[in-house]
Amino acid sequence: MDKSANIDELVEQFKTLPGGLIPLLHAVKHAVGYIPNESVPQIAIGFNLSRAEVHGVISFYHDFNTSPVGQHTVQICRAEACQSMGSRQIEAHAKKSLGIEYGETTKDGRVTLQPVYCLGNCACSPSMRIDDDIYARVSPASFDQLISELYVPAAGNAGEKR
Amino acid sequence: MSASKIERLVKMVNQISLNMSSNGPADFVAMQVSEHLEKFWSPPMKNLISEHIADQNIGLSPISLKAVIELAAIQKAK
Amino acid sequence: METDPYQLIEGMTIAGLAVGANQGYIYLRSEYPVAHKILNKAIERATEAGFLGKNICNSNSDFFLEVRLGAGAYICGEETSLLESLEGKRGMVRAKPPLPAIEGLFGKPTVVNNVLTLGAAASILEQGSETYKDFGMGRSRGTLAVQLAGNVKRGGVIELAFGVTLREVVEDFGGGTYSGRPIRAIQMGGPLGAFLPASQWDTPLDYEAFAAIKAMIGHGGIVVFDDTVDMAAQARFAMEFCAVESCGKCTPCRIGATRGVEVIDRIVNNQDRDNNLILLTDLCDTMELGSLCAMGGMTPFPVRSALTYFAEDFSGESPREN
Amino acid sequence: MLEFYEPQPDFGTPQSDSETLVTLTIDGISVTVPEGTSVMRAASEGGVKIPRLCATDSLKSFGSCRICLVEIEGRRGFPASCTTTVTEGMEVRTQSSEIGKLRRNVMELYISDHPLDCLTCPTNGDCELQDTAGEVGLRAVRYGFEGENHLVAEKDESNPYFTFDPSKCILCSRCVRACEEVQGTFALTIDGRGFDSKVSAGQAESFMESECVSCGACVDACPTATLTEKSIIELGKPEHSVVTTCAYCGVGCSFKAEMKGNEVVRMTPYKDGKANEGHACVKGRFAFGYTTHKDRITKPMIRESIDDPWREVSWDEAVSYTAERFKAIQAKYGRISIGAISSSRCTNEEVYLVQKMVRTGFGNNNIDTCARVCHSPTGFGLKTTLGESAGTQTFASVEKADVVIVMGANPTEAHPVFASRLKRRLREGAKLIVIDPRQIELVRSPHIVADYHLPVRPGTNVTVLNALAHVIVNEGLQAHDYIAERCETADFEKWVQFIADERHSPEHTEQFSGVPAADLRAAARLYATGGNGAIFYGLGVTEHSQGSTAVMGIANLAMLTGNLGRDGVGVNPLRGQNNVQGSCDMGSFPHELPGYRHVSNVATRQLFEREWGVTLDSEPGLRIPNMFDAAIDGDFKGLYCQGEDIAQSDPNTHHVEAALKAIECLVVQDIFLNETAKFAHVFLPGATFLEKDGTFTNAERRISRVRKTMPPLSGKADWEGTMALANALGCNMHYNHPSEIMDEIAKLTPTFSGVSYKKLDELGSIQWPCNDHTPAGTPIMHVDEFVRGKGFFAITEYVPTEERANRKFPLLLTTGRILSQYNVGAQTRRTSNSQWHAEDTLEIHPHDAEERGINHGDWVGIQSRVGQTVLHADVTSRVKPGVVYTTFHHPVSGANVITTDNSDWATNCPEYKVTAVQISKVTAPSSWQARQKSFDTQQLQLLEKARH
Repeated sequence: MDKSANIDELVEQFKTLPGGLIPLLHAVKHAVGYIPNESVPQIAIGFNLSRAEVHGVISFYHDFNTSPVGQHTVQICRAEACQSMGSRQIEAHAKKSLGIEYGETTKDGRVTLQPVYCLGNCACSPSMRIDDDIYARVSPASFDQLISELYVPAAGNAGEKR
Repeated sequence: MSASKIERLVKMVNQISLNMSSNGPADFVAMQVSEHLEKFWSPPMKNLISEHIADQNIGLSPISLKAVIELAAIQKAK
Repeated sequence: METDPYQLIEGMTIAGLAVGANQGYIYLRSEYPVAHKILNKAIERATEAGFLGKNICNSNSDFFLEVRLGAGAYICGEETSLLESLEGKRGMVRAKPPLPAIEGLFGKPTVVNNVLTLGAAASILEQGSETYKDFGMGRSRGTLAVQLAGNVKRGGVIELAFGVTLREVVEDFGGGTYSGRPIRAIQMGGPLGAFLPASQWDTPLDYEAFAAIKAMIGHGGIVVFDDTVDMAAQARFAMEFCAVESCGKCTPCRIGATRGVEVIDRIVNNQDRDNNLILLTDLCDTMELGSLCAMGGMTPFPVRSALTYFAEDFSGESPREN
Repeated sequence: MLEFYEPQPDFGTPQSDSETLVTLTIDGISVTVPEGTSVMRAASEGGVKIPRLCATDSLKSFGSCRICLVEIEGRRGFPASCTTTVTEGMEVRTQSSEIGKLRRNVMELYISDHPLDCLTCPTNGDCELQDTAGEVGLRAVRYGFEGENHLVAEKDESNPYFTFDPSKCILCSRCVRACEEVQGTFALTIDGRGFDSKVSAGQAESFMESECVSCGACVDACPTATLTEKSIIELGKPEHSVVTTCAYCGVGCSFKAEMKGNEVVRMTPYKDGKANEGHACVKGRFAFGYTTHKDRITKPMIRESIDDPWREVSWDEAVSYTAERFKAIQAKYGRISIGAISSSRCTNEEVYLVQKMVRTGFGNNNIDTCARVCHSPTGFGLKTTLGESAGTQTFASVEKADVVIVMGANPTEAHPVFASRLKRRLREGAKLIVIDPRQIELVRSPHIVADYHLPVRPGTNVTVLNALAHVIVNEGLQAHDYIAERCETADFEKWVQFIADERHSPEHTEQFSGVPAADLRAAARLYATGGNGAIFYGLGVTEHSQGSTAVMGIANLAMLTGNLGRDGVGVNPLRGQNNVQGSCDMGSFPHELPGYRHVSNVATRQLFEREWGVTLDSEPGLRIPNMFDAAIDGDFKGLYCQGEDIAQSDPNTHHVEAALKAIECLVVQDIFLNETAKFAHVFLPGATFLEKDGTFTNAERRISRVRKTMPPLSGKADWEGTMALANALGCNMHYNHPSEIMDEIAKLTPTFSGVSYKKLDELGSIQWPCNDHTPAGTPIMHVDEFVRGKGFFAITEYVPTEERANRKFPLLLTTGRILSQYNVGAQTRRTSNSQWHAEDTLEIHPHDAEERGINHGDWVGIQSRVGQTVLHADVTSRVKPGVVYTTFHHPVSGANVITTDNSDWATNCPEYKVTAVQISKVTAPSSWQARQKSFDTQQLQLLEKARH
C-alpha cells in the first residue's frame, strides 16, 4: 500500500468536514495502523494548519500512536469498577504472560498491550478489549484463552463476549 | 548593448507617448507628453531631442514628434 | 446508546428544535465501539425514515446528527474540552466565561448536555413536565439512571426517582457484593466521586444531600468495593488517574496530581508522615480551589474521603498491592 | 529617551476598545475601565498588581497558571482575575490569607519542578517566575525535589539567536500563544498532555527545523529563562536602554536598544511603538550584529584609480580631496557633470543634507535616491490621482478592513510585522484577494486562505487592474455618490468611457494576464461590495514599465469604490527600505524640492533660496539611469553615493559597471566596502542607525526618532560627513545636532511645519502632514477631500512591455525578497540570518524543470537578452509554468546581470519584475560570476593594503 497516496485521499475526504482533523486521524490510524510522522506535513497542508498544530493534536490523544503497533491491541481496564473486581491481578497476569509492559508489543508483533480507563462495561467487571471486541468478567484463565485464540487463524470467540 | 544617446531618448519619448495615447485626441496627448518631458527631463536631454526635430529617421512616433516640437518651442521660449 | 439509541436521537432532536440548532454532535468515547456502531446505524435509519436530516417529519426544520469519536481523553468529557476536541483540536479546557451557550462550538452558541439529560427529554415532553417533576425529592426532581457496577451481584442501569438511598440501591437492587464479602466502600459519581463509608450509605440520592457530605451524584455511577479494597491505593489511583488524564493546562491539576501520587506514597511509606498528611490536605485544597475545571477540582473528593473515612489504610501497615 | 533598564509595564490582558465604562472597586479602590476589561487589567490600571504568570497584555487571557485568583463579593470560590471581566459595582479583593495561601501553594507546585539555579540563571533579576515567587512569599517547597520532574530536559540551541531550555519551562503557553496570536505562524504547540506536556516546535523538532520564523515573539512572551536570547546568556542583563527605530524595512518598528555601556545586549520591540506595537521580526529583533562586524570600515580612504590600493586618510584629507576633485571635474566638464545619490537607509536629516549639498554646493539638481528604483511610480501615480505621494493609512487601520487586496507584495517575507497584523485580521474573517504571479504565503498558510489568488503573468498588472475596474463599472458597483461628491466628474466620465470598453473585460484580458475571468469578476465584486476595502501593494506593482500606470489604476479602484478617506480602507504602498518615504519627502528627486515641490516653481525656489542663500537651478537634474547613461556617454564624471549599493541593486549590471568605471571620481559613503565601493576613489565610512540621531519615516508616513546608542565608529555620523564635504565645497552648513536640520525642514516644508524633536519625544511618533491644522499629525489622509481637491481618474491604457517571452527566451523571470535577508544583504549577510538563506536560488515549476531535464538543486544558467548568471534550481509549484523567480540578496547571484534597462515610462523605475529568460542545466557559475569573484578578491586585497 502506498501510504502517502492513501493518506492524501483521506485528507481530501475529511478536510472540509468541520473539526475534521480527529475523524481524519482515526481514519489514518484505521488505514495504516498508526499516524506516521511523515504524514503530518501533508495533513497540515490539507487542513491549513501548521505541522506543530497537527503534532499537538496527535500527541494529546492516547489513541493516536505514531509508530506501528501489533496486529492486535489488547486493552485492560484500569478504572475503579474493574479494580473492585480484581483488574490489578489481570494487569499483572497480562504483563507477565505476554512478557511486555503497557505500551509495548510482543516480539512477534502480534499483541500490543495498553491500559484503558473504562470500557463502559462496569457492571460486568473486569473488562478488556481486543481490537473492537469487549470482553467481560475476565480472569487470568480467560485472558490466556483469548490471547491464544489470536494465534489461531480465523479464531472463534470464546469467553464471555458481551 | 548600450544604444546611442539619441536612440535612448527616442525610445523614452515613444514609450511616454504610447502610455498616454488613450488620454485624448492626438494634440492633447502630444501636449501632455511635452509637459511631461519639460517637467522631468534634464536640460541636456531636452536639448538633444529638440535638436532632432528635423531628422525624419530617428524613429519618433507621430505623437512623439509633435510633442518634441512643442518641447522645442518651450525650450526656445525660455 | 446501545439498547435504545432512538431515545437519545429523539431527545437531541427535541433539544435542537428547541434552541434552533440544526446540527447536533454525539461525542462518543472511542472506548465504546459497540455503541459507535449502534448509534451510527440508528442515525442512518432515523435519517432514512425522515426523523433526521432536512425537513424532518415535514416540519420545515432541519436537524443533522453526527457521531464524533473521541480519541482516548477522559478530559474531553468536560464541556469546553469536548468542544475543543470536536473542533479538531487538543482537548484543552477553555476558561469560562464565555459559556458555551454564548460562544461554543466553532464560536457559535452551543448547548452541551449529557446523554442522561437528553435521553430524558422525550419522555418529559410526552408525559408532561409535571409528571416528571413528581418524581424525586427536594430540589432534585425527576429520575436518575443509576449505573450499578463494580463488585456487585447484580449490576446494570436502573432508572430511579431521586430520593432512594444508596444502601437501597446497592443492597436491594444490587444484591450485595459479587464476591459475597461485606461491602466496605462505595464510590458514587465516577472516578472523581467520593468514597462513602457505611455510615453514609443511608444518604438519599439527592444532589443537596450528597453535597452536604462532600460527595456527589455526578453521572449516577455507583462502584461497590468489598472489604479487600485498599483505600490508600484507591486514593493514589485517583491522583494517578488525574495525572494520566489531565489536559495539563492548569498548574494545580498538571503538577498537583503527580505530586499527589508522590505524597500519598510517602505517607503510606511512613516518610515524614505528619507533614506529608498536612501537605496532602494543602494539595487537595489547592487542587479543589485553584483548578480550572472539575477534573482537578474534584480529584480531591475521592482522596479526601478515603483519607477521612479509611485513615487506617494510610498507616503503611495494611497490605497493599502495587 | 535614555532610561535605566526596566521591563515595560504589563497590564496582564489586552486593552478593551469598548466605549462603555464600568466602575468597580478593587481592594477598596474605585476603578473605571471600559467594558470587557479583565479584573486583572482593571487592577493594574488602578495601581494594584495581581501576581500572575500566564497572563501578559499582548495575549488573550488564558487562565492556566492560577496565580491570579481573587475573591469577588457574591461569587463562589476564587475566580481567575485574568479571565473574569469587570461588571458594574463589582467588589474585588486581591489579597486575603486564603488567597495568599492558595497562590503560595500553586507557586510551590511550580517550583517543585524547576531548577534551583536562580543565581546563575541568565534571567536572574529579569524573571517573572522569580518575581512572582517573591510576591507570593514562597519560602519552602515541601514536595522536595526528588519527584518526577523535567530538570534533565535537553536544551535546544539550534536557533542562532535564542536558546530553548525546557527544564525551566512552566507550561504557561505564552510562547505558543504568542506564535499564534501575535506572529500568526503557529510553529509551536504543546506536545503531549498532563504532567508530560512540553512545548514543542513543529513536530517535536528543533526550532531551526521547525516552521519557526525567529520573530522573537515567544522569547518576549516567556516569563522565565526558558526562551532566552543568547546575547543575554553571554553578556548578562542590560543596564540602560534607548528607544529607537529599526533600520530594516518600511514598517519602521520601534525598538528598545538594551545596552551595557556602548554595547547593544539585545533589541526588544517597543510596545508603545505605533507601527509595531511590541512585535518584531528576525531582522530587527536579532540581526543587529552587522553593526559591529569586523568588515566595518571606520576610516576614510582614498585612491587615484580603482586598480590602486586604498590609503587610509583623515576625514579632513578625504573631504578636501573629494571637494578638489569635484571642483576640477566641474571646471573641466561643466556644472552638471557631477551628482549624488542619497539613501533610503539614512535619516531624513541626512537625506535632506545630501540634496541641499547638491543643489547649493554642486549647483545643480543632479540628486536622486534609491527610491527611484523602487517606489518612484508610487510618488508619481498617487500624486497624479490623489494629490499626495504617500500611502493613505496607518497600519492599525487594517484591523478595520473587511476586504484586503495584496498586490505585488509579499508581506510575510518583506514586511513581516505588518503581515502579522494583516494575518490576525484575516483570521478574524476579513477577505483576501492576492494578485501575484507566485503562490506567496498569504495565498495559503496555516489559518490563512486567500479568497482569490489572481496569478497574474509578470508584466500585465495593468490589464488586471483595468479588468477589475471594468467589472465594477459595467456591473454598476461603483460608489456613485462618493465619486460625484469627491472626484473630477468630467474626467471620471471620460474614464468610464475608456474602462467600459470590451478590451478591458476579464474575458478579453485573460489572454494577456493569464488570470481566469471568472475569478477576476468574483474578486472585483468582492472588493466593491465586501465592506471596507484596503489595498496594499509593493514593488511587484511599481517595478514595471507600467509601474506608474498600475499605481494610478490602484488609486482609480479605491476612488471608484469609495475606499479612501477613513479607517479600514485606502491605498497603501509597502515601502521597501526603512526610509523610502522619508527620502522622497526630503526632496531627493531631481525635479522636486522637499515636500514634493517642483524646482520650476518660482515661489518655492525663492523660499529655499532665501534660507540657503544661493540661486537654485530651475531645471530638473538627472535621474539615476540618466546618470549612468551620461557617464557612459562621457558627460557625467563625479558621483557621491551615500548608503546605496547601486552596483548590486540596479538593473543591467554590465551597464552599471561600465558607467561606474567611466566616472572619474566616485565617492561612496557606506558602512562596508560594498560592491559599488569596489569601483570608488573615495570611501567615507558610514554610521549605522545605532550611531546617530535622526528620524525615519515609514510606509504610513510615520516620522519616528532614531536615537544614538553609541558614538559613531568613524567619529562622524553620516550627516556630519556630508556637512564636512559640503563645507569643503564652499557651502555654509553649521548644524550641531540633527534636530536643527529638522527645524530647517519644518520651516521650509508645509507638511512638516509642526514637526520637531521635542514633539516627537512627546508623542512618540508623528504621521505627516503635521502643521497648524493637524498638530498631532495625520493618521488617515484624504478624509474630507483629496489633497489635490477632487480625485482624478487617470486613463490607464495597457501597453505591453517590450520584455516579452519568445522562443529564445520562453520564461519570465521575476524577483523578490526573503524574510531573513534584507535587500542586497549587506547587513543581514553579516549576521546569523544567513543560516536561513545562505544563497539565492531559482524557483522553477516542475513542468518547466522537467522539460529541461533540471532536477532540484541542479546548477542552472539563466540567460536573458543582456546577460547570464547561474544559480541552484528550486523546483516548486509556488511559481506557475512559464514563470521563474529568484531573490537578489547575494552579490554573487548576479540577479541584476540579467535584468534589463527597461523602465517605467513615467519615472524610469527599472522593470526588475519582468525579464524574459531561458533556463538550462549547466555545470559551473557564469563567466560574469567568475569575473565578479576575481574582481572581488582583487578589491579585498587592495583594501587589506590600506589596513596594514
